[in-house]
Amino acid sequence: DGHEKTKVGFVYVGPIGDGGWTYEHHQGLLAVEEEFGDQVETVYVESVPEGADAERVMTQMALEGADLIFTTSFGYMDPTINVAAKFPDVKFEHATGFKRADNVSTYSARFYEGRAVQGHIAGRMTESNIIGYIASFPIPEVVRGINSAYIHASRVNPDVEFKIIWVYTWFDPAKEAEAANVLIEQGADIVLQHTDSTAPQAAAQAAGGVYTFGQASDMAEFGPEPRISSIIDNWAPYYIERTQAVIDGTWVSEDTFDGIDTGMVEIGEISDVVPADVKAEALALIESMRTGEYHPFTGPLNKQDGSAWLAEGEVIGVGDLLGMNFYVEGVSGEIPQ
Amino acid sequence: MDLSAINPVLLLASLMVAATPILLAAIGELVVERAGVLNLGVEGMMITGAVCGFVVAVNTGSPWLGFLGAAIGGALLSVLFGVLTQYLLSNQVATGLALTLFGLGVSSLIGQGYIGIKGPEFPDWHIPLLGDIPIIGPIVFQHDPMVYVGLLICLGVWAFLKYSRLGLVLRAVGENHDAAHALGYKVIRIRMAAIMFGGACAGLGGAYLSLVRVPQWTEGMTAGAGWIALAIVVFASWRPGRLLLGAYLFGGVTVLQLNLQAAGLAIPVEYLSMSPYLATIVVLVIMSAGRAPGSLGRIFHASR
Amino acid sequence: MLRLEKRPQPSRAWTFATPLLAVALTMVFGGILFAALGKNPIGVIRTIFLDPLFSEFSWFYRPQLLIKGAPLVLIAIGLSFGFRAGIWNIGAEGQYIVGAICGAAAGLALYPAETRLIFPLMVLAGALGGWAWAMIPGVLRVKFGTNEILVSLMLVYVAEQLLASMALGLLRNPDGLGFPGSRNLAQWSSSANNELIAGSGMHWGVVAAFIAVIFAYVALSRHIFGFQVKLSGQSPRAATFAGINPGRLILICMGLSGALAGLAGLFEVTGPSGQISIDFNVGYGFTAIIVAFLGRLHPIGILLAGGLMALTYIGGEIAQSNLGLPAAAIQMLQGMLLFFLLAVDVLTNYRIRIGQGAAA
Amino acid sequence: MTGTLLKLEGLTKAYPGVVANDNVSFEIQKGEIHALLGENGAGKSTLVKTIYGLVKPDTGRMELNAAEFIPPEPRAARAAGVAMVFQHFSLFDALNVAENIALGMENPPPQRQVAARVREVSEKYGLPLDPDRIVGDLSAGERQRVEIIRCLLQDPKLLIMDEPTSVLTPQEVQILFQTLRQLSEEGTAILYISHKLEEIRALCENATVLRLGAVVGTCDPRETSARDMAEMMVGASLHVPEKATADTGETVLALKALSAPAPHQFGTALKDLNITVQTGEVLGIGGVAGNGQDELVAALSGEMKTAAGMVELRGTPVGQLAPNARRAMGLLAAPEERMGHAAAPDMSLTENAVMTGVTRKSLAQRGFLKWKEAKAFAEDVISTFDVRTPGPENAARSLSGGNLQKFVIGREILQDPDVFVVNQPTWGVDAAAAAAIRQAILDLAAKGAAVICISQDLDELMEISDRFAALNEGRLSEPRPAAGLTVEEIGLMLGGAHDMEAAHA
Ligand SMILES: Nc1ncnc2c1ncn2[C@@H]1O[C@H](COP(=O)(O)OP(=O)(O)OP(=O)(O)O)[C@@H](O)[C@H]1O
Ligand SMILES: Nc1ncnc2c1ncn2[C@@H]1O[C@H](COP(=O)(O)OP(=O)(O)OP(=O)(O)O)[C@@H](O)[C@H]1O
Ligand SMILES: [Mg+2]
Ligand SMILES: [Mg+2]
Repeated sequence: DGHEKTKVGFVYVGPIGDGGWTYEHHQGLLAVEEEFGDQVETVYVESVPEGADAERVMTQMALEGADLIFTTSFGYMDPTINVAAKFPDVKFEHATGFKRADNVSTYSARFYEGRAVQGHIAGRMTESNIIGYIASFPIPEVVRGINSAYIHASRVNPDVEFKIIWVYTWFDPAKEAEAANVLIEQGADIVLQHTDSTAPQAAAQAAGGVYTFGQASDMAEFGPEPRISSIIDNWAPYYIERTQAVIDGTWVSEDTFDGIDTGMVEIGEISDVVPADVKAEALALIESMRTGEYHPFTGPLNKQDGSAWLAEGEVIGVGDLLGMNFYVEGVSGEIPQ
Repeated sequence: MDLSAINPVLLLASLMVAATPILLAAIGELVVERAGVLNLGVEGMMITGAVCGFVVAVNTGSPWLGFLGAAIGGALLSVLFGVLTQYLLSNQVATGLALTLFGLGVSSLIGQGYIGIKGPEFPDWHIPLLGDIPIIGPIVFQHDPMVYVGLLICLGVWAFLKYSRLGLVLRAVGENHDAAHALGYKVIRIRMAAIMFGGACAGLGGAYLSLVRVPQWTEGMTAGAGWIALAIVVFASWRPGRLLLGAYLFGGVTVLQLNLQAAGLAIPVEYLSMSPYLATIVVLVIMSAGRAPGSLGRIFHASR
Repeated sequence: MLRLEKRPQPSRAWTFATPLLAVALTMVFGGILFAALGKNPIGVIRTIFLDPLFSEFSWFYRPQLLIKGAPLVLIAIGLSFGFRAGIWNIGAEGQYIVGAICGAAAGLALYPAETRLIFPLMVLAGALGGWAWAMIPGVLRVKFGTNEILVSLMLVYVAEQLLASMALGLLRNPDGLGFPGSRNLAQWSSSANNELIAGSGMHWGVVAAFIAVIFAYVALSRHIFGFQVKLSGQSPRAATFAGINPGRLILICMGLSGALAGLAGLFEVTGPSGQISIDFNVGYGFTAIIVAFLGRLHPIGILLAGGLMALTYIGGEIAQSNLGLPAAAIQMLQGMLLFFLLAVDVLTNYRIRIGQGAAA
Repeated sequence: MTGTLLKLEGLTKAYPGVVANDNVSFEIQKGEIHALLGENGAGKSTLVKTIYGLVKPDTGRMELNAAEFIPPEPRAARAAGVAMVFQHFSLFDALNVAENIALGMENPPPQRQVAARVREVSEKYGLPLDPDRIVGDLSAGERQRVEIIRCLLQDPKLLIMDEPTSVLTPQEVQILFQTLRQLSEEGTAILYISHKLEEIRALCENATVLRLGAVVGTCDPRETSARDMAEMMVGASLHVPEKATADTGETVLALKALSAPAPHQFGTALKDLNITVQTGEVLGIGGVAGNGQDELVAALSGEMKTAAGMVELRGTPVGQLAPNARRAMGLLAAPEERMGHAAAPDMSLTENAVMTGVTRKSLAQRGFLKWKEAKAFAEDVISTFDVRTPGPENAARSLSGGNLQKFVIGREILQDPDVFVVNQPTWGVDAAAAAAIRQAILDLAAKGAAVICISQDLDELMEISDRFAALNEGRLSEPRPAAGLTVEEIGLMLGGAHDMEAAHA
């Protein structure tokens, strides 16, 4: 239709000020602007509810001439497919989903790789052998994280115990703070979180002697202690790459599941509070995942009930990875259903 | 399951902290309602207080000034409500709801440049001697100053309503505004003052979240605390003493359900998460005997 | 000094003029706000209020107004009965959620049967679910005098937890790779709430909203029920004297608003939204309260207000996407609209006099 | 103790459409008991509110003790020595006596001292009162004592009383008068407003009469007949209701051991009421408000349900029936409070006509209202009962009190009740309207209906009732023929003046 600039749209599920998930996607948008300057025009709509509203916003972006639209929440899956069917010339990128079409790609990050690093450091550093875990919703993504962290923590510290609190929210600072406090009171000296606010960091700081990891963003302002490292969602390289592909006309539908290797998952600076040997081990672990020589879900591993799951050296299959809904052996408690 | 992991002393100490934001907001609303005004906009005033407090604290480096800014911010927003309901005689329920909507919008606009920033520290006061008393010390005397400020405000409101002349007038205005007017009391002025006090307290409650509890600015961070504060006022039958109890009870249920989860109790999580709200409902049912101020929510217009 | 003086009769002229005045004031002050945010105020106002109706793509936006407005109108109509009677159900959001859950559950229990009976059954279950959820505060109010504002509100949070647990548990799509959310009901022909006339945006929810408006209009202007509702709201004691049982009226009004909210939820989950998911609810229940007041609790007013609100949403999205306006500014604009409406409403019942007044 | 205390000169206050006070001038001497007379809406309350600083006059001036007096607010008036007992609204139900009193004082001492002073003053004037009691629990007479003591505590130079006796028993009135005379002897001037002219004659030494806001004359009440005063107020001769003696027939309504708990915190329980009412008779029920009148009307109208057999209409138990079912059977009622109970203030007269008329006037068909018929009914009420209003589409609140009362009573009477229960038919209504209402009640009885008229106004009851009974603390006395009852006998039937005797002894 004759316009010169490539128009890239972003549909966000939360406000860009949430400091977590949407915030990081928006950083990706900014990186695209930075990279391409006048070549592209970016547009976004924030706080778009999943469902009918999402479909309308996507349609509207497509109508207004977007060439590429990133839809950044799992719940946008069906709307994305629906709208994409109506606009075959517009490329869609749906985050964390599994339905694709000729003009719909999916992408997601292997956050569990980061969890493996966290688990390793946590297992080495805990003195109470109690690790607290603030979990959001019982979905495969979160369960993967718990399992990955536990596997690597218990591997270096067989006595380690995970206390898990499900807060049923991605983002509720007060509740996360409460949960962190409770975990600390119940003896946890390391608190991992799969929620987006910094409240647990603050709680840990106030309590003293408790370590945490940044989640989604670096949360560096809480370093070097209690935040001793972090998992950063870094969407920028992917967004730049895909935008470039559209500009070049080389875009094809594909499924991307990247991790430490491409930088989609970044491990934030490991602070000096972590002893040098632990830090070295962690870096080695990161390196082994970057090169692809190690997969965090490698046998021998049993399921929680003791039944055999992965044999020695066996690497998890795609089905189990995507739909993981069980704990590995050693994690106590039940996944809420 | 390992209930022994729950330390009752720490539980009590942390419920005091968990209760503080709702206590602050609720005590303000209690004064407003005792003056005969129902302001459902507590959530909006809290979130505005949260952002104002954070912005001021970051720019001045002083949490105390932050709290002051939060009180002013909350009070300013409440003036909007006051003008609409007291001078333009609008429906209080609708205006309160609009205030919440508006407050959420305003706060996220104000807070746009402040995301991801860390506010200044607000250290706990380990009150010497008292803080070292076994058991009681950690429960009562090792908190941040705002916990005590909240308690003091609560105490002050109690004494104000019970003993002071102005408190009596305020109660009279809430009880029967026509009679108070006939005796020459300035119903609208007194109500405006109460509304602003309520706004200021809600602002403090919000700032407690953004400056102490979280402490960071994030949009929508009050996540419903303002509504709980409203419920607690009714729960307390408009009495400051019971209000304290109610806030602690709510804080207690919240903290306890997390404790039970962490201890591995096999109750489904969603039911545990519902429990504070269900508990509030149950308590509202049990306590519904309380008598509301006679003029609560009614529009006052002195024809003269 | 300005003074207010109660009119002996509400002014008819102002009843019609105030909403227009409020919209005009909102445009002016909204414009100032947008200018302060560094946007072209006229452009933004035009984008929000006119583009959805008259722009190049209005063929797409106009039906969207119906889709977005329908649940708002449906819920607001139900609420308006209670509000008129002084019964404050502000938990329609919860009733909307539970209606959707019950309706979806009724349908999914029969999956993958193919029969025309399933959709009506789901509609019934949705209405019943919303009704039942609203009866909790209703019954507590009648039996124990418990404040229905707070109970209905607390139940919103409970319903949200319930929703999460359903999306993750009982109603989770077994073929969804463990992701939360139910099967897509819009893609199962037995349960789909399809567009009735292609391109019109008319699905059953829109039809239901229009029916509700007509029903409410007749009930309020001609039927004794509407009269009783009005009387109870204006003078509760006069109402009991006239023979109206306040408890029964509370239950009827709560039930009605709950059932309509439940219906709205059901139509949404089977149509535009498609599935039960953790974040299925998007605040229609709360926005509907505003719509109800914006429409002066009058059915036709509510219809127009629902449209206006939908306009600000859709126009707001266009403004966000095309002009980079933050979502918060739209939220503020909506708050302003309500404030101005509440503020100018005073003109309907009072006259403004300029002159000295007595001591306050 | 002579000399002018308060001098009013040319006070004018206009409200939209009404001149409430029109160039009013008169003087009040020190220690004088001065009556202010006038019909409803004549401007009496407006005038005293002006003196008390609640209303600012448009023009005119006042002098208190020969000094310019322009109280900008009640506080200033109180400081200058003016105290006022209000016609409506000035107590706080949920607060206790001492708090209520402190609220009416300029510089109240601490709460404990207030309580002590309340005791002291109440002893002195024979008005016993417990400062710690919650005002909502008090009887009407006691509540008024609160108001009076609130004034007395400030040693007022001028005490204004706006219709103070409408809620008192004859004995209580005597005690009040005694107190007022005592005050007057001590030098306090009293400005006294009442519609009860006999009381004025007994108490006051001077009277100023207002009509349509303007002073139309003065008189010495001790030497002027009540009828003359009334005609001065109205500006025309007065019609006195006449009773067409109807034969009383069979029993239509019977209360059998009617008992009911207090419906709310500040209500009164009904205790074992037994009574029958015949066709064609007016049964007068006297008693001070707050002794179960509202509850009795509610139990009869159906607003409050009782055991079925406690209320029988023509032998049918109706205690469990809802108001409309009772209406269908011919039992109609008109409660005391016009605004908000008998009528909905913000609704039109047509809607107010539908409110109780829907059943007997068949104003609805299968639930759908017949607005045309409803309007015709409202117009009928308006014309038959001479209700002054531009038309039935006007809101009830736009009517004056007397006119609304005529509408409410007319609405019920035009439905041809078999039994009509009316509470305070002429409360706060001026002489002309009151006469019209009483006449309508008598006419209804003459046509064969049974009427229960509840009132605090004993003169009214004596004028219209065939039999008389007294309601006291929820108990009803044995009815006695009204003819020949003396005020003293009635006073005894009303159960005396509560605890006053003791205090005086
Ligand atoms: N607040 C008001 N605003 C406008 N008009 C009013 C107001 N209050 C009273 N009026 C008008 O003043 C007139 C007299 O009202 P009011 O109720 O004082 O009458 P009243 O003295 O009780 O009369 P009545 O003799 O019939 O009992 C009415 O016609 C009414 O329309
Ligand atoms: N606030 C007001 N606004 C408008 N009109 C008023 C107001 N107050 C009084 N009036 C009108 O002024 C006139 C005088 O009223 P006022 O209350 O002084 O009469 P009143 O002599 O005390 O009557 P009543 O015997 O019924 O107590 C009435 O017509 C009344 O309607
Ligand atoms: Mg009057
Ligand atoms: Mg008067």
